[in-house]
Amino acid sequence: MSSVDLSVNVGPLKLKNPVLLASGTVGYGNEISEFLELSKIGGIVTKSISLLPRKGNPPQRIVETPSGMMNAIGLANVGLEIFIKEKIPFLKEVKSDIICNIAASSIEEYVECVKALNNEEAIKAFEINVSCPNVKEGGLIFGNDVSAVGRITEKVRAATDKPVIIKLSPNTASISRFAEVVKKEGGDIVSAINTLVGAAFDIWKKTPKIANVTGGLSGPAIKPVAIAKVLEISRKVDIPIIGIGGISSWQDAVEFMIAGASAFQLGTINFVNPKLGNDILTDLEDYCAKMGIENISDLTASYKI
Amino acid sequence: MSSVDLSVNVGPLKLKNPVLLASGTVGYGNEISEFLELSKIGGIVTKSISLLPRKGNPPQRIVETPSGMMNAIGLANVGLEIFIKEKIPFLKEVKSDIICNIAASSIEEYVECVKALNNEEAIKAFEINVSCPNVKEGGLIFGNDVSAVGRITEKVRAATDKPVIIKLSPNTASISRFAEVVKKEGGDIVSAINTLVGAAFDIWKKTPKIANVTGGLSGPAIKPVAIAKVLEISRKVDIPIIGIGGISSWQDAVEFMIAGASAFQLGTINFVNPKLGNDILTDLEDYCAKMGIENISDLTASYKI
Amino acid sequence: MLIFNGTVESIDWLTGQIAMLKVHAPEISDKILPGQFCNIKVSDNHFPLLRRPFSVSDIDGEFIFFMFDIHGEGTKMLSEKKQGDKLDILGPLGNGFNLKTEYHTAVIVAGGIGAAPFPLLTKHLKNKKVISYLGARSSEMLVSYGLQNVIKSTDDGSEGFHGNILQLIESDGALLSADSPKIFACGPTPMLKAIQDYALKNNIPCDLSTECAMACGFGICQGCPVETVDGIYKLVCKDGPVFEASEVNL
Amino acid sequence: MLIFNGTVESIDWLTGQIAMLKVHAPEISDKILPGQFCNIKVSDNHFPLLRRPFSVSDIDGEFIFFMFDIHGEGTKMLSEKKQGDKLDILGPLGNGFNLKTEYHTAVIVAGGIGAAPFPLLTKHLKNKKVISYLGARSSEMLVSYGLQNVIKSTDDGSEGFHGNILQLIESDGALLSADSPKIFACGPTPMLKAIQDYALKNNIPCDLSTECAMACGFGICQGCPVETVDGIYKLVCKDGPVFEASEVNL
Ligand SMILES: Cc1cc2nc3c(=O)[nH]c(=O)nc-3n(C[C@H](O)[C@H](O)[C@H](O)COP(=O)(O)OP(=O)(O)OC[C@H]3O[C@@H](n4cnc5c(N)ncnc54)[C@H](O)[C@@H]3O)c2cc1C
Ligand SMILES: Cc1cc2nc3c(=O)[nH]c(=O)nc-3n(C[C@H](O)[C@H](O)[C@H](O)COP(=O)(O)OP(=O)(O)OC[C@H]3O[C@@H](n4cnc5c(N)ncnc54)[C@H](O)[C@@H]3O)c2cc1C
Ligand SMILES: Cc1cc2nc3c(=O)[nH]c(=O)nc-3n(C[C@H](O)[C@H](O)[C@H](O)COP(=O)(O)O)c2cc1C
Ligand SMILES: Cc1cc2nc3c(=O)[nH]c(=O)nc-3n(C[C@H](O)[C@H](O)[C@H](O)COP(=O)(O)O)c2cc1C
Ligand code: FES
Ligand code: FES
Repeated sequence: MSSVDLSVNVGPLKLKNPVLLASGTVGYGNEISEFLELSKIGGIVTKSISLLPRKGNPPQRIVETPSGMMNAIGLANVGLEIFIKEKIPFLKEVKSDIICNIAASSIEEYVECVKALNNEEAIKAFEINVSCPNVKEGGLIFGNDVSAVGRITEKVRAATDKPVIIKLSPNTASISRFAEVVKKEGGDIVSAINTLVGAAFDIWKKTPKIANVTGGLSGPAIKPVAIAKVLEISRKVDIPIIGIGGISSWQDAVEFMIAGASAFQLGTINFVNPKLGNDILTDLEDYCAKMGIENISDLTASYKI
Repeated sequence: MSSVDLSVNVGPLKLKNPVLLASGTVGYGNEISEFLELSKIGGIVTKSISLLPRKGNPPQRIVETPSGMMNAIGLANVGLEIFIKEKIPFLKEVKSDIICNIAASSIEEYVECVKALNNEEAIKAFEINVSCPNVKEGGLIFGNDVSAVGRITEKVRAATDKPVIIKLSPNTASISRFAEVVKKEGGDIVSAINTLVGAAFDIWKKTPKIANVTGGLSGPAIKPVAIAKVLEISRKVDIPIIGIGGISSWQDAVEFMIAGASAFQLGTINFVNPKLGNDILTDLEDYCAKMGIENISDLTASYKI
Repeated sequence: MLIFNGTVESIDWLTGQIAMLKVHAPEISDKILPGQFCNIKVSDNHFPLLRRPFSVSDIDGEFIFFMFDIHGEGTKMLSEKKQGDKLDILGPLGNGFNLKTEYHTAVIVAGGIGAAPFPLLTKHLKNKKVISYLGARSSEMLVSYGLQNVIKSTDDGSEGFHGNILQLIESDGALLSADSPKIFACGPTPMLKAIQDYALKNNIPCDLSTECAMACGFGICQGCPVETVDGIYKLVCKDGPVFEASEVNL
Repeated sequence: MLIFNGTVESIDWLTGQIAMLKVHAPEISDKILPGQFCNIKVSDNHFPLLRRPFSVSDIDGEFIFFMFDIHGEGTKMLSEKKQGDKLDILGPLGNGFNLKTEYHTAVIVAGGIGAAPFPLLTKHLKNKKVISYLGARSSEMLVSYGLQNVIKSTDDGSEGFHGNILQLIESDGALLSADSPKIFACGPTPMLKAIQDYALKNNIPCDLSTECAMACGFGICQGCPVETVDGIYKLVCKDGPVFEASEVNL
């Protein structure tokens, strides 16, 4: 079966296979490495890092929903300095490719982070999170403002020659307009989708179940929305796509590639089945073999519509 | 327990209780009346009617998703003439209040439908569907264009003195901007939400599972999104809201009311448990009694944030 | 059309792949026509969300039977039911086979699990001659439970005629020489199409029991269209699942 | 920290409301510290999606025990497991109680299902004097399985002292007169807060086993923060679930 070539080129980003672990669902790789061999997967996307450490939102941060969950972590992270000092050394040792996800409250902060990290060899690409729904200063506002996304792309592009991935928000009527502006301003790749805005109430207390009131909905429940967003971008804009949203099996991953993704990220499912990132590899190979596909990249946008 | 008053005023629309059955999930009432007493519930919203009959989309129209489903019926309906001749007589007999849902491809068509139906006593209100994601001419485009929604509201308002409900699309970054324009142009009520745009592929054939390629996602999976949209409108705009999206139990219904809804609609769940519209009534009464609530309308927007 | 809780009596495996579920359902057991189906909720939560349609395969007093194979999540869950479990059933649904037309020989054509509705139909064919063509991928999917005068074919030749069911019918000849035949067919859509062509070409009355993805099963969602020759859509769940061969474009 | 399939051996109802699940789990049965927990997937589909955290209640050779009550969907499904069923377990997780500090009398304070971790803890208290305060809403929730020197209270007075567990401790007096005591507490957060106040006020070392909604249970989602007195967040699943009373703001 090893005649199947799982390696993919996502624009300038070369990966040994299309399996990535999504930002915020894998930490900095330490804990999950007890369950899977990080060196075997395409890469991991680190938890959104910001210039300064962020404490994150008060509890309750997590609530379960039908076939999904909501979170409002509030981008809790160690901040740039500790990330460089303490996390990168570990990340160097695992022989997985590292995509560094950055969140910020201003365009300047994005640029500053990218510049500070640009010389870290361990980092293969930047994923710019313009779409976290749980931070009040920036997040949602950037993610739903086409011109802001354009400016961020432009400035980040100028600050690095590593591949620039812009992670798009699904909370918009037309995600392809955002993909278009990313392409225009020199972004290399878009990743889609981040979480959908959701909320839930405790009917006995009448209070929000999540302290932050709203949270980001993820997991299998959102997969159809994510597939539609990837397809929309794929049909309208000529830019490589990393598909994310509700993947819980190799079949889901294949569906994302057919819909237009060149690679994909496992998110929420890591909490339930942290081995999936490894287990999926043989399944993908078997599928390709059965379908007579020699290079898995041939699956990308192979939809028949 | 009958000391609890379930009646609600949704703006100018008076209902004996807040339970409505959603458009497209109850037909014209005939079939579902075998399972529940329509006369006991607040009202039913009829399948979107258009000026001329619509054949609808080819199969496959339905696909199941985790805790949800997608549909692309394509607004199949008998058209205005047959609706008046054949459906209204039955609707008159069931002693339930009828809200007539209208879908159209142009502002003129909306107005023409409303005018033709305005004298039908059986119709208590109009729900204007500006948000069906499965029709190509109008649907999505109206629903995501604030000024179009404003114009539709204005013209429909001028054409009738029955309550005007505008049914909003969730496929937008800011649903409250739409609610605002509805209020400004004289609409009485908004209903939220219609379905989310989704898609799914058959990984063996690489074809879309739904003939229309994309479909509308509904059911429990989308409840958190719907709650967030209702809450957003409730916090920003002073207009009565009818909550819709993934309700499958009395608890869900209460959650919508807490989040800001004055009444709610049962949709997809009617396919699985067509009795819910009746069963829910005692549960709502019991809940109110336990919580010391005399008028269920006191629940509306009773969130503590 | 009722919603009620049936009680699982037993599950028997007729072959390695096909199961027969017996349910105590006095609420409807005396109200079902051959070819009708029920819409069953296989879990008591949202996974899976929708009911699953199954033909009523047989009736014995207050018990009704469903024949099924494991197709996906829903049928897998159904196969795990135990005696005494409650089963949330909505039915009976659909029109059933048309037994009022004039014919002398009932020719049953069943592809794979498409055999499901025919034991009950066979019981209603008391004064008719019956021929039953039964085809499937392999012998594991061949179930002659409740059928009469069975002639078999398998795609892989593991039992009976080696070939598909249309080839069987053509090579066999019994159908064409039958006295005033009427075909009752159920199976995968490509098979139904082939039988439809054959029946129309040979001018044989023919009922086709069709399938379609369904949300409600009782006419309120418009999810299950089938196009008629007049170019309009009828609903598989309400107007069907049985249609005359001359009526629909499959 | 492993993921493996345990095998259900039995479920026994200790009271009308509290069950004890026995699982064959040789993979981890010799690696668990008292106070640690496992994260269990109760269904093999997406409903419910997330694992459910349960303290390891006891160990017997290759078997581990979980004590639980039916809280919602997930625990209901757990209660329906049958002998031989496979159970997808991730664990052991968390830090466990701190047994290294100096003390002579172990004072267990358990509220309701908060009794769960203490049978295993009690086994590790060989050379200590043990007092176990056990409180609950009513006698149906009182489980003294595996505990020593149990003193009970119920909110409704149906068994033992009539009142809450703090009132019991205060009226009883054994704790304050105990020789070099250390409190080990587990129960609902309001109870933990009361015990925390009491311990700090009386200068008694005290371990609190805390709870928080969790997504992963092993430190990758940041979903389970608890604020320390320094104003930073630690993670209940990884840094806890056991914290010193002086360490956290509940
Ligand atoms: C009128 C009618 C009668 C039927 N009678 C029988 C019967 O007697 N015995 C039997 O084994 N099967 C019968 N089927 C098919 C049966 O309903 C499907 O096999 C079953 O729904 C599959 O569910 P699943 O969860 O196991 O499969 P999945 O593939 O996981 O189901 C996913 C979705 O697709 C739908 N679906 C999958 N296959 C079919 C299909 N062939 N037709 C319609 N929808 C499908 C399901 O309902 C569900 O919504 C009948 C179908 C119809 C429409
Ligand atoms: C470290 C730890 C150890 C625990 N040990 C035990 C034990 O030994 N025995 C026992 O009966 N219970 C224990 N619990 C609580 C147990 O996890 C919950 O009762 C269970 O998750 C409820 O699931 P459900 O689906 O039945 O309830 P639902 O209310 O339907 O659950 C909905 C969601 O809320 C979460 N949730 C509900 N209640 C709690 C809670 N009290 N704490 C954390 N999350 C919750 C669930 O995990 C789920 O995500 C422990 C919790 C933690 C954090
Ligand atoms: C607990 C949690 C934390 C997350 N944190 C981040 C984050 O820090 N940065 C980011 O870009 N996305 C974050 N995400 C979004 C995921 O990377 C992913 O886009 C989303 O969850 C959808 O994928 P899924 O359905 O597979 O989880 C987070 C998601 C979850 C569930
Ligand atoms: C099969 C189906 C058909 C629908 N048809 C219509 C329609 O004709 N007009 C309309 O306004 N909404 C239509 N809807 C949307 C529902 O009224 C409702 O807004 C949506 O399904 C969300 O609610 P739910 O999750 O409770 O189903 C339809 C939904 C479904 C599932
Ligand atoms: S399945 Fe709903 S109308 Fe046929
Ligand atoms: S539950 Fe995920 S970090 Fe604690």
